[in-house]
Amino acid sequence: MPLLTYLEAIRAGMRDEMRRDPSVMVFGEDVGAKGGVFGATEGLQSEFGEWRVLDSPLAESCIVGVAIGAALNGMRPIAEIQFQDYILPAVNQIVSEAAKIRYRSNGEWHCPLVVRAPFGGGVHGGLYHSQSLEAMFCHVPGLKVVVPSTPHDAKGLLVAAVRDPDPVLYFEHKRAYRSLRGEVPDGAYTVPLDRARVARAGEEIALFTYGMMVDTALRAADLLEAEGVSVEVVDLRSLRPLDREAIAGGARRCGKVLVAQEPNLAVSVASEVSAIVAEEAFEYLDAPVMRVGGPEVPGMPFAKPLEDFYLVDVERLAAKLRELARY
Amino acid sequence: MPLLTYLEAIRAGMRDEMRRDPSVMVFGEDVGAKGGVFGATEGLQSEFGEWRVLDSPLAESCIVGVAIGAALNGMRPIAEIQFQDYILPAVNQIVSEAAKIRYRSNGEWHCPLVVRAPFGGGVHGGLYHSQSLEAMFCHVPGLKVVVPSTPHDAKGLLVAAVRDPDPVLYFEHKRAYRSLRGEVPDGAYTVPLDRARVARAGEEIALFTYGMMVDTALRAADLLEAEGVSVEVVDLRSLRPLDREAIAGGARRCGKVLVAQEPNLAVSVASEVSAIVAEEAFEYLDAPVMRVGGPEVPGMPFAKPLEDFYLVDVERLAAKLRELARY
Amino acid sequence: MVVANKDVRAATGVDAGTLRTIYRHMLRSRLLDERMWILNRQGLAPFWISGMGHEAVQVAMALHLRPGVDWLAPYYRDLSMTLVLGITPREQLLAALARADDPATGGRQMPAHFSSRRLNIVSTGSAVATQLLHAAGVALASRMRGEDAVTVACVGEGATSEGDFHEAVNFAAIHRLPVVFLVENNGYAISVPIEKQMPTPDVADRARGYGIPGVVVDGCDPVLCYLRCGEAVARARRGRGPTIIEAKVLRLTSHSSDDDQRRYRTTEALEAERQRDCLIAFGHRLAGLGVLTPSAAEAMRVELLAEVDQATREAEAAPEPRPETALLHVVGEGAEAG
Amino acid sequence: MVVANKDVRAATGVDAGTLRTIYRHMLRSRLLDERMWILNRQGLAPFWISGMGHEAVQVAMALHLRPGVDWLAPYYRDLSMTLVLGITPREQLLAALARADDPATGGRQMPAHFSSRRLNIVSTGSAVATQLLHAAGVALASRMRGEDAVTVACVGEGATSEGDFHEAVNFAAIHRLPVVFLVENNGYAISVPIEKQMPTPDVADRARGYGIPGVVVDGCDPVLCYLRCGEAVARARRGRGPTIIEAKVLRLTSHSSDDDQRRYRTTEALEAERQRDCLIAFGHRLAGLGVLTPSAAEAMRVELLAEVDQATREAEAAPEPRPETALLHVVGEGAEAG
Ligand SMILES: Cc1ncc(C[n+]2csc(CCOP(=O)(O)OP(=O)(O)O)c2C)c(N)n1
Ligand SMILES: Cc1ncc(C[n+]2csc(CCOP(=O)(O)OP(=O)(O)O)c2C)c(N)n1
Ligand SMILES: [Mg+2]
Ligand SMILES: [Mg+2]
Repeated sequence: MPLLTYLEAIRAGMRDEMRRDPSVMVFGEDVGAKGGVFGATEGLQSEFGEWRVLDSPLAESCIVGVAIGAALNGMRPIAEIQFQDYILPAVNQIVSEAAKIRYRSNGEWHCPLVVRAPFGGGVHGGLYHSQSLEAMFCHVPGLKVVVPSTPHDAKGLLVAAVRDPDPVLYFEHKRAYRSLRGEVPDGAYTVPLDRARVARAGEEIALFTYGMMVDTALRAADLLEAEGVSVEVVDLRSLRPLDREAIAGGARRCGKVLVAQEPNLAVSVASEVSAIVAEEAFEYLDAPVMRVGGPEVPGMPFAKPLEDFYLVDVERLAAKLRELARY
Repeated sequence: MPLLTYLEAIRAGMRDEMRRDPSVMVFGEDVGAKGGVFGATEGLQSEFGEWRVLDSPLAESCIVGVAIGAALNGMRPIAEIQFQDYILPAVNQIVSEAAKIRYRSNGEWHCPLVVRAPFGGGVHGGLYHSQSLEAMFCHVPGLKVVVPSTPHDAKGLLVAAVRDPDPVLYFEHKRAYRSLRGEVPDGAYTVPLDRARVARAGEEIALFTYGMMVDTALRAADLLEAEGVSVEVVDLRSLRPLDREAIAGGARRCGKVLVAQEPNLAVSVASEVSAIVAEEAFEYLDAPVMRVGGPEVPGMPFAKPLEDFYLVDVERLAAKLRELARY
Repeated sequence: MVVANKDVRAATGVDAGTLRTIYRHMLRSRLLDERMWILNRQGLAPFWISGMGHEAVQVAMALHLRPGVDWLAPYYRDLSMTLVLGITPREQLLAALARADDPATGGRQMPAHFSSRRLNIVSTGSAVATQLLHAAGVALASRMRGEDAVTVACVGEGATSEGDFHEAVNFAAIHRLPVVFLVENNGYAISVPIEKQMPTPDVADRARGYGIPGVVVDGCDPVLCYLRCGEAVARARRGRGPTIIEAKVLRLTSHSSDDDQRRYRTTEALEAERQRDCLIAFGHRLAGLGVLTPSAAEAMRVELLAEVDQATREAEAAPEPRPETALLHVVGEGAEAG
Repeated sequence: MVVANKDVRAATGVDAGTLRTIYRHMLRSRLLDERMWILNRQGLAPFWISGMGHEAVQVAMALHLRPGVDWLAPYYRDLSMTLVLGITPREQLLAALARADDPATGGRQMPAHFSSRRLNIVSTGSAVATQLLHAAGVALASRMRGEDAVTVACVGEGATSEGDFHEAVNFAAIHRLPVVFLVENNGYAISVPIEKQMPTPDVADRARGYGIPGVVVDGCDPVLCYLRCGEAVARARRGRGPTIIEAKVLRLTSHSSDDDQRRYRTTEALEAERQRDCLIAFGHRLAGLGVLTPSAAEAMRVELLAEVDQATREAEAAPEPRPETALLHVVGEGAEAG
């Protein structure tokens, strides 16, 4: 099996689906000649032409709104938002329109649309190139939200998203693009859009997380193992819907739960995981469900000392695990 | 003390602040001659003139963006969004701009802005005139989010919001406008923007909620009292920041917790309350934290049987309380 | 009095049969619209939002479209347009009464949220102006597949203040997509008059900034509407790109059944609008042209009213949605079964 | 060679002193901009986004504003404009190096996110086009208080595709607010050329749709820019409402330090732009007019470079923000103390 970076795996997923299905198209800012600001769509325009890999105007509501229209008329658009931060002008099209079209038409219409967007920080991107805004969308019925944390899942979730009959928000951690490399099968395969993944088995603490924090979590679990504490790392992967069974199962088995994420905690994915654990595993808990995430500040600052302060690193995560282990 | 409706209390708060401070202005669709589609701004234009009570174009990003600019130049705008559903085109201005101006300028600029919007259902408004979208904003640092559930708080929170130096989202339940009436002091007073309120004292179950669900909760608590179960009803009132101490206190005292809200539960205010209880009151809990809210569907449908099915009514709430009491 | 068709065509540019067809569609829509108000006032339909005063341009536009081949992204005033395309009065009434069999939304949306997959009428929500971008996307797909379908998107003048209007026109113009943007300018957005909505009287002026034609037409003149709409549709079909057509129409009713326009418009202004009612004026004109005698018009009314009556009875008798069906159709497949 | 000022004025419409001032500001900006690139290439500044090729119109516009009285809602290319208004090279460098004393953002934002309360330069984020609405709101407040302040809002041609552009121009035009919208059209939005961004070559064409003047000016001609900007500012100040000024400028660098424009632009096109560099051309022109001799220009360069050198040293020596200060300034008062 070829070794691909996370970025290459995303690109391979798009390319394979575009070869398979002529209704799949890519639409977004700079996706054409430039191949996207991160290179995700590199080479696609020369293979599939200017229409199927179409540079949009600089207007995100346009990107998503036009993609919705195309989806209603037989296409399967992959809309690229250049940075997840810039998805906000498209929130009305996503939440009022894409998410509700099937429901409001009593099932007559549906909207097969993928919105890809790079999120996350630690890349010296400052307030507006580092955000993790997925929580806002994870509340919204009618949407699916996925975040791959390995090259394998990056391709498999992308293919599944393209084939899904409904809108899927596919968020890619920009720090993963070139830093993660792994085995990616040739050809088409899908990863289900509603299943978590045990990234590392363990027994004493179940650590639920997603995105680049999975990588941090695995390192922290290594540290803890050396100290004699067995940590299970669950990559949530699908943030809406969350995999209730995997969450309940991990919590029940381990009895102690830590939820970790990059952005601030209030009304977030971590909140929901904690609430699910409370509902599903109360009798099994040996300690309070703990959460760790970014501080409650409006964004990740640019200056390195500030950015470092914002991010949950291996040490902070390990410290929290130790606190839980000691409980 | 005069008895006012919730709507009258909101209007009184705006009028008093406009009389006190010439920099306070109202800006939104139909706020002028019509006095707003619900009548909240009735009479204000004739008292304060066309500039200070200004009909905006039909454009929500314009409403909030212009209000931000005016706030930066010495005004204290109250922006009205006609229905909370229609705040979505303004999300970029709210989240990328208003919420971040103080932080990104290292405290040099700040943005004293109130965004008022009617939310909630049970008014036969269908998918787009019934939503409760507050969760999306409760995640966002830099914002404050409040929801009054009595005429008294409606005025006091509004005055506090207008005087606050930072952006405050002030969400009004449209079913409360004419159905709630209560004592409202003349003259200026403020209700703090970060404190919950015990709406009814109780001992066995702490029920946390907000908006019109407070009313439902009080009725359900009456039912339970008749059955010998003592329920404390806490009106969260301030949804960002949540009042951690009040939540921890109620949970510790009662040992059983129910969180109720009108919209669906995933990644919502109820999730965060549950997570806070887990963090602050684990040792005190006698039962799992339970949540009750709307179903995971994209909106509240129009047809009465469907709308009724969506809404959590007194009976459903009471049933959940009984389940918790029995635990 | 029988007049030769060629004389009618010479006088109006349109043949007599088409004129009668236009009148008939306008009348049918008006009668159904009036019925909706009655049902609302009777407490049977909790909400209505009317197309009265907008009929002429809607009928004129719709007659140039091929139902199920061309596309429509409508807004809530497009009762006439959707009737012409093939949504039946019975279906419209099922929606107004929020019945289970409402084919547009299954009673999930407020009335006048038109939708028909069969007729290529795109599902609409309530947030204004979003449909303009959908129309551009629909047209993009037609264009990519080399089809000759035309997409019409409708919007009120107030909603053109939304950013989506600009983004849609810009995108459609860049790629010369086969879209016609129909602005139904009735001078008001709820209570906000056009002077507070935009700096110039004509939305169509904006077209020049996008290098496309912008056409203003008297929306009370069905003949002119028919001609101008035909040109715009033909232009789009020929691959020449989008047009903005702005019809100056009347809002003969309050914004909706929840509004009372006497609060913000003078009695005189309202009376003056009523005098210009496009349906009445067109009736007189057709009588004068000898195309439709008053008695033929009356017979038409009786026949159409019978259709509306029958549809009303059927809709009233139809069942409401079952409560638990509120859980259906959130996402496809698996979830649908659940 | 000394030329009479009145001859210069006759030839250019502007007096010699102003011409020299413009040149000096352009040169100062260019030297600082070049320094930023050097710091970036040295690995000292992780990011830079340049104003090279945009200097002429920015300087021309800024010279018509009263710092601290008039207002500016800039965008990231407005290095020259903010320098003229009074942000010092040292302050710009503190921002580029993300130092604690960066007065715009305290090192919190990427470089070129200008802000100064003292100078009425509104804090900007990175999401494009939002500042246009802020400018309209700032101007609304000035207008409501009856002040004669003018607000200038700047934007790239790509960002005019955003809905906020339309909403801002519409609102400002409705109320004839004292705003000047300056579109700095360099033909590209990152890699997307204007043909894929909009259907016509001139953003200024859109002005007519809002009933306001739209002026296209050669952004390589500082003299024309100075005259046209002056007219627009004066018009706004007289209460006659907004203007769109579109300057055709050059993007002499890649979009930013993260981009490489050779991937999407030909060598010939890039070379042709370089030949039209507004700074070099203006230097030749002033020499030809006898307003600034090459040796005087060289002396100016030496002096300004010394300023930039000194500022660089100071900025490099300045401390970085302390980590825990990341928690400050989320909301006012209480929280600030915490
Ligand atoms: C995004 C959004 N904002 C506000 C509303 C509330 N609203 C419904 S119709 C309307 C006025 C529309 O006016 P116009 O576009 O002129 O159409 P008309 O009703 O006059 O035909 C408003 C403000 C809405 N539906 N959507
Ligand atoms: C809302 C938003 N979407 C996307 C971006 C990413 N982005 C930054 S600059 C830019 C291109 C801007 O082009 P233009 O407006 O022409 O200005 P120029 O850089 O050419 O001066 C893009 C797409 C952004 N900053 N904000
Ligand atoms: Mg209108
Ligand atoms: Mg540009």
